[in-house]
Amino acid sequence: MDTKLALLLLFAPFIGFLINVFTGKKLSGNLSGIIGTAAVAVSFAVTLSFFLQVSSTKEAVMVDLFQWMKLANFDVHFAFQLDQLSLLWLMFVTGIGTLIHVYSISYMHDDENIHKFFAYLNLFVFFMITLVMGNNLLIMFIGWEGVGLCSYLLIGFWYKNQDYNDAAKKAFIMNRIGDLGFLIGIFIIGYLFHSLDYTDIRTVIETGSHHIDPTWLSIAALCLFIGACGKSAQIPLYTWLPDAMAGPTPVSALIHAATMVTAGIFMITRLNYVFDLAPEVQNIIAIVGAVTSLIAASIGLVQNDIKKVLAYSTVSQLGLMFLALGLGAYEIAVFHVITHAFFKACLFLGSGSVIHAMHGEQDMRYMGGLRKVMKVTFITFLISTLAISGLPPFAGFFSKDEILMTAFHHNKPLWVIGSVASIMTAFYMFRLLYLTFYKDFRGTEEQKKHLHESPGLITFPLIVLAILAAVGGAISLPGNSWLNEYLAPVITRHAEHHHMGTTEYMLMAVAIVGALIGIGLAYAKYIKQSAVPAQDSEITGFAKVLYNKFYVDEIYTALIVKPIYALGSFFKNVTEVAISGFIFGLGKLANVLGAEGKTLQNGSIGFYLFAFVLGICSIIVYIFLAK
Amino acid sequence: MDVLIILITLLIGAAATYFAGDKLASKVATFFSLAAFGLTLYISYLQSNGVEVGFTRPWIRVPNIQLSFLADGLSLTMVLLTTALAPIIILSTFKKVQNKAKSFYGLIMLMVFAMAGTFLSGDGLLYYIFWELSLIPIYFIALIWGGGEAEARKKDVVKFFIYTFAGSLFMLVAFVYLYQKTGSFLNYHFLRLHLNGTEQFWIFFAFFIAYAIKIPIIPFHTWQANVYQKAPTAGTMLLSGIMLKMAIYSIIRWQLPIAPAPAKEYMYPLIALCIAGVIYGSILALKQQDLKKLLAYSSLAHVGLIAAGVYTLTIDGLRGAVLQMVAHGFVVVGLFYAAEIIQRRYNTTEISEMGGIRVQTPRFTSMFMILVLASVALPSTFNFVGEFEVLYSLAQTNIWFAVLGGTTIILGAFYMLRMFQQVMLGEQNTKVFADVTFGEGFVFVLIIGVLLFFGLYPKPIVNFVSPVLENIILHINTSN
Amino acid sequence: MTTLIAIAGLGIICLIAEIFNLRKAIVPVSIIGLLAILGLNITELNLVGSTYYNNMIVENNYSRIFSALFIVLTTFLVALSPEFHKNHKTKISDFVAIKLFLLAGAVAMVSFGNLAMFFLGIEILSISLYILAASEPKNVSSNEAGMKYFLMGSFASGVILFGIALIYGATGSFDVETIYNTVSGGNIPGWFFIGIVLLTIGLLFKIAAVPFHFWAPDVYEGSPALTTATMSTLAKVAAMAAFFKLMKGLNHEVPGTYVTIIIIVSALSMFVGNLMALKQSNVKRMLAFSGISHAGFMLMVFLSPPTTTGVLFYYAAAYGLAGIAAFAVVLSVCGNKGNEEIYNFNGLGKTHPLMAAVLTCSLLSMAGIPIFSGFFAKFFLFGEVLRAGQVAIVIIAVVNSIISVGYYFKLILAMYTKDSTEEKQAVPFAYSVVAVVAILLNIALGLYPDLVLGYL
Amino acid sequence: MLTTLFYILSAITLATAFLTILSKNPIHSAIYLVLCFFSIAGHYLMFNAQFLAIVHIIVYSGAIMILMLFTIMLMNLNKEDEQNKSALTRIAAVLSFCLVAFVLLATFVKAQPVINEYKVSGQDYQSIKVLGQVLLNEYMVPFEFASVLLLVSMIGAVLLSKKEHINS
Amino acid sequence: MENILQQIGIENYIYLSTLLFCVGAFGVLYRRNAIVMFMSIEIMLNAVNLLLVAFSTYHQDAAGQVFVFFSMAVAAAEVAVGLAILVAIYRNLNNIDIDSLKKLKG
Repeated sequence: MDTKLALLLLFAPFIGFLINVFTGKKLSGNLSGIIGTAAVAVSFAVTLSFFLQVSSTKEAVMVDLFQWMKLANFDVHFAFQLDQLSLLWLMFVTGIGTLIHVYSISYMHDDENIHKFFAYLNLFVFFMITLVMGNNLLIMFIGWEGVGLCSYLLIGFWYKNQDYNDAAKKAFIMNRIGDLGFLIGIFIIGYLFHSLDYTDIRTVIETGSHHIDPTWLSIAALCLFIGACGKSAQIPLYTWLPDAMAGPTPVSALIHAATMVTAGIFMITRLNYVFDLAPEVQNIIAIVGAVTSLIAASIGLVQNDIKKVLAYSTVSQLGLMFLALGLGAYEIAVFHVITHAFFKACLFLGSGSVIHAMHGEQDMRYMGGLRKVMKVTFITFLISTLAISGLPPFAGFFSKDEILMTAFHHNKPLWVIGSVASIMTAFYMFRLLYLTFYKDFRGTEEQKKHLHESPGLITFPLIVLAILAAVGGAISLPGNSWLNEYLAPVITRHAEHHHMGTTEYMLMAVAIVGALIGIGLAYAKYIKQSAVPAQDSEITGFAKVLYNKFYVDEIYTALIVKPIYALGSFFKNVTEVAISGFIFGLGKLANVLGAEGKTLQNGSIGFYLFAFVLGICSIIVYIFLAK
Repeated sequence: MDVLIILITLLIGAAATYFAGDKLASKVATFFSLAAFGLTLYISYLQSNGVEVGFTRPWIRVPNIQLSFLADGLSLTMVLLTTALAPIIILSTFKKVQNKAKSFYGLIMLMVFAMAGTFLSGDGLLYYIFWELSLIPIYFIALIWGGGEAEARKKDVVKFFIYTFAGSLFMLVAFVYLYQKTGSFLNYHFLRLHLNGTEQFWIFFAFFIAYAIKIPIIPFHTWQANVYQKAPTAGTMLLSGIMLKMAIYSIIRWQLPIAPAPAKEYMYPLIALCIAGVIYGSILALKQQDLKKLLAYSSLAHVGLIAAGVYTLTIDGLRGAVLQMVAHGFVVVGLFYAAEIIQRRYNTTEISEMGGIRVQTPRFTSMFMILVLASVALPSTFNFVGEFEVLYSLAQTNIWFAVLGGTTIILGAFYMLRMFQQVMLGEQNTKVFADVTFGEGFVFVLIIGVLLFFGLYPKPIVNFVSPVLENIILHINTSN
Repeated sequence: MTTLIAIAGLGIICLIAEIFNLRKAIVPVSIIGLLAILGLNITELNLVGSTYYNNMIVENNYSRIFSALFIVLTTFLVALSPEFHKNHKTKISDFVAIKLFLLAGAVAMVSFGNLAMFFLGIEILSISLYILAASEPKNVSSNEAGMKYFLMGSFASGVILFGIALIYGATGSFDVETIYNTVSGGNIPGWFFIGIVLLTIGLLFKIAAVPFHFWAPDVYEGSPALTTATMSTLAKVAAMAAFFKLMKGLNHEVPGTYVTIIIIVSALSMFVGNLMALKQSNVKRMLAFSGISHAGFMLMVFLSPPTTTGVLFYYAAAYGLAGIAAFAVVLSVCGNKGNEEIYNFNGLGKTHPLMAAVLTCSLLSMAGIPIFSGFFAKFFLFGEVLRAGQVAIVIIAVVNSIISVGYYFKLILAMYTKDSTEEKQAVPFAYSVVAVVAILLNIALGLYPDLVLGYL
Repeated sequence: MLTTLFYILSAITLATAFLTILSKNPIHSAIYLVLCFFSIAGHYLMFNAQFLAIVHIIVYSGAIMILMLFTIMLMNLNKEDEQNKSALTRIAAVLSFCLVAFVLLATFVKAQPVINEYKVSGQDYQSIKVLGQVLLNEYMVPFEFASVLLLVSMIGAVLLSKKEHINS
Repeated sequence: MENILQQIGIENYIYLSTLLFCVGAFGVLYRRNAIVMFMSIEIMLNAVNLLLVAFSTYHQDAAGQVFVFFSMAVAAAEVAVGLAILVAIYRNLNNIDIDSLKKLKG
């Protein structure tokens, strides 16, 4: 029964995908949307039942289908594992997934390829479920690459625009760089543990049944982390995520905010026992996370594209999660993943609603004053903004605060970085809010005429998500964490529970004050001074560097892409020519010799006889006289 | 019933195709290739149930040459690949008007026959004969039905022929030498031979030249791109889908077991060379403006990886290589077919003249996309299974090999997606592109079906080939 | 012995038939007679070797099987004659008779037991060829070819004769067996080996090995095509067989320097033949150079004489049959064009697919591509030479095989990729029959080498 | 005495041979060649091979040389041509003559066996009778075979010089 | 009866023959007149004949002399054919200079 249900959970979206792919053309847009939504909703329902089951039994559900790959030291099976961690993930993947599907029915209503959109979206959910449900690293890898593929397909959904296609390609390739790291990590794990199953790996580590070389283990952890960097957009592989905003907004919400990008965190949490054995790598993770968080936040300060701001904010938040992971606080990272999923999805969908209203305009410089027309959107957006800014009692406050608290206990500089990033977050989020919803409308008259609140299918998910963003913190209140308890079986070393003492309350206060400072600054600038961000050409100084994202893309192009092309040209024009020139030069040489030899064959009997005699002489000399 | 029947079917098929006349040729060829495929399946089934399906009979007394046909999992797998691809390749030519059709299809069948023979031969000389025999049909196919400027094509095709012929002659010398030692050409007699280091080195070297040219491994690859570009697509499919697998199969079957010592001694340089080919081919693929040439270089990169896997001398490497061979065979045929379909409509293979096709052809796009993804080894496609095992074996040898070889998954994605973008995406092309017909789509569906099925369930093939490969590895490891 | 007598008799019958105005019967009778002789010859295979007339003629499997090959080749050549000489009907009896006598000479060259027989045999062969080369008196090329061949051939005959004289001087006998025994007994004057070397040089000339090859391209080109066919198949093969028999019979203790010379000559022949052939535009001339390179290949048999008898025969048969097939096509294509330039073959694949296929097969056989017997020939050869430990020459041979593909394929390319400039002409029946039968025999040999290898 | 005779005869042989070659007029060459043949016949006589000497004279001087002379006359060649012979040819010819003569002589000198006593069988081995017996018994087959040779050359000569009658 | 070679020595005959042979070869190389070249070849053959006779005496054996007959037959046959070819050439070219026969080359 479990097996069938698990398969239903897994394949429901896939069936939706198939239906939409093969019959989508004939279906009306709404119908394909409904099918797609229903498929995910089924998954959600099944997930819910499993969730309840596992919550009570505390026994993971294991499903083993058949042998997939066979290697010298171990086999890899198609097998699934529904334990606390995966179910938790599935809950919000399918849950938020359903909401976003609902949202999309309306949002994508006018697109001619809506059935494709739902097909891809369903496929994405399918792969995401695979990623989460697998009981070994390779199944995870299927999902891992599969969601990357869907991401590619959805970013490039409007394929007529080659810029979007470029963005899609970039996302895929950058992900693949990470995937290579992941793959290498898998190799080493397989080599070390003779298995890729999570349970086997855990057993080996816990029982110490055979010796594991710590150096190799660290390398494996590092490689896995590189994989996570790619998927979760951490330095140095984060640049694809902002570009990925080329895709339709629901995609950004689902894939590039709530679910796919958290796969890296899922993977590290999944293998927490491995990472625990590699403290150096944990340090690296923490530092990378913190720095990413800061850098992304700083870039986010000056972006004008509403989705770009959210994208950088996502990167920044992911950085915070990695910070938590690096500190060994897996539960906290997961906690932040969940809260982030709520509020960031809400933010994205809200921005989608705005864009919808603005007829595709994404630049905040041409918005403003939407508060009046789009009430629901505004309120939900506000709640989410407050949540992300870390103001109590919204969800973001608890998770972010826990991360910073842990950082404070372990590593003060990281805490400073994280805090600064949080302040920046508060600033730019409110900048976003103010620029979009406050003051007067700055767009064209034409746009103004058409401004409207989005229909119910769009606002409904916003409301649900806003509620979740508001109360989601409840799952892990300081000192009394349901989440920590729930996750206990899958995490071997638990984050120490901070005794809520003076220091802790101090820190909370500092965090709140920091957030308020950020909000205050934004208020001062955009409400009081009514400042509107400058046009692109007028941006100068450090702001320009920030606006241009520290020129990272340009640097990558110059350092990696260009040299590869140059190398390609070199290979094409020099080495290829040289090699073929050499080899076929031999043929030419033969031809030249043949042509030259013709002069020797001059037709004169005298010469022929002369050669004859010389031949006789040389043979006789060689045989008889040369001793 | 033994394996001979497959060969006989194919040979009769070749003759029947030729004599059926221009109109019926393609149908007769399809029929016989399907029959051969069916027979191969049946024989593989028998073999896996322990029925002896090999065939050995004396042929020439002096020198002692046997008509010996092996039928273990490895060779039958390769024959399955061959006979499965044959009807697909033939089907792929259906819509195109061929002049001299009977010769065209006859030659294709002859080539399939020769390649199947190469995979089945258990006698060195027989193997060599089939090996060379397979060269002649493709020579004519490329020469007569090829595209591009006639003089240039002629030049490239002749170069190709001479080049590969040159390589295989060295292999012949090695065989002759081995024969002098054993008095027989039978594979298992060779394996019992105790050769000293120098002998092994030279034999290994002679084999290597032959295989390195055929596979091709850099720097022996210069014939490849031009021939792939200029041969008719069916010919390119035969070349890239099956023929270069002959060389890799031969490494596993002949080179490594006969001369294991140099393989062990020079493992690192060999793998390094193969992997250099991966990177080199990938980077060159980025710079190609011709679709078929791009696919040729991508093929160079992929087979480099396969060869690297073989030279790791691990069971994972060999198994991965075999799986990857089959997978690559299908995917490359599919990709070249896609190129052919575009060529039929746009009459060009220049990438710059394409673009904006997707708007017009949703079905073709999807199928092409899946093939592209398979070629970049997306998990759940067959290619991933092979590539994973190969890279895993490389990682066991040296982690850096895996890292460098693994760049194929990045670079591969890079050039394939770039190609896909330039060919298919963008604003609608001014030229009309009719979506694939049922027949064309059918070919794609077959290929994609195979790729996905074995991508998820490679077990039948794995179980089929593993015992053979394990034996070979055992032989390599136990011989000194 | 009967073979020789019968062949000479057949030649005379031809001449007599002309006298009695039975010209139409000449060719059929000759062919039937030749086939009968062939049958006789084959039935005698595997009989115990015997000698006749004071050891003048020694019959054993070697002589029988080579005679059989010569007869087969001659049959083809005779069959080609009437069509080729259709404008010289009056001379047909002469041509056929000369070919038959030539065959008698060739048979004598492989079944001699005495150097006198050998010498006479080789002279009959040579003189017949001088005549055939010059057999178009009005054609300056033919004159030139005849003259060149005659002058150089006589010169070479002088050298051979000098060698024979020295051998006689050293051993006191012309009888091969006696010589062999005397030499085995040791203590013979140094003249003997000088004689052997001069004899070798003379025969190297006959098989057109470098540096004694210069005549071959010119003569092949200038001679009437059928004569070229005779020279490049029958004459070359016969000279090679005689050479091998002589060396095996006389020279049983080969000094290292002699072997070196053979290796050098062999390598040079291969290189010169193949490289020069690359740039030829005349098919006959190209085949002449190809013949030079094949002489180089065949010379390799001397590196391991005790075991290579069968190999030599196999090689000779493969080469001869492929050559006949190729020339039959050349004749059919260039028969009335007055030249044999490659462009005449343009588009042959379209106009005469059968002829083109035959020529392709024969060229592939010469290039040494399986399943044609040319491949096995090379293969057996390499095997034996490798066994003798001569790796270097095998490598050279391999390199040369590669080069040779270049020019063989030039012709194939012309046939299949270029368009014919002239309209289609019917192929004479005799030509197509000979071409097809020859190439089928070639392939049969390839598929079943035991057919002939078993006798040696 | 015999030695002196040998040297004289040898000198004549070589000298006339040289003159044959160096004479510019073919007629002169032919005459010197006849002289050369006579001197060789003289050598044969010294060996007591009278039959051979006579046959030699008959065949060479009587048949071959006459044939050649006829040809010369027929073609009216009794004049000095060959004006276009280059110096290079001459030098090459002279050099190769010296070379080949030197090489061969050196080889023979090197290969010279030490012979103190020449064999004397005491039997008659070169009278007409003995030669006839040998020729027609032991060498019967080559003797017959030589007839084939002569037949071929006869046919050849006819073939090459006969005029064709197309309609016959 | 004493062997004549006792006085003169076989080696002297060899040297003589060799020299004569070389002179013949020289003639072939030196002259361009075909008839004279034929004569030179005759000289070469005669040198060998002389050698054969000398060896015949050396071995006290008739075979050498018998062989000379064959050699003569060959010489006669060759000359007959050679002259026939020569005549044909003369008819076409009106001269018998070998250097005019250079059409076939390359």
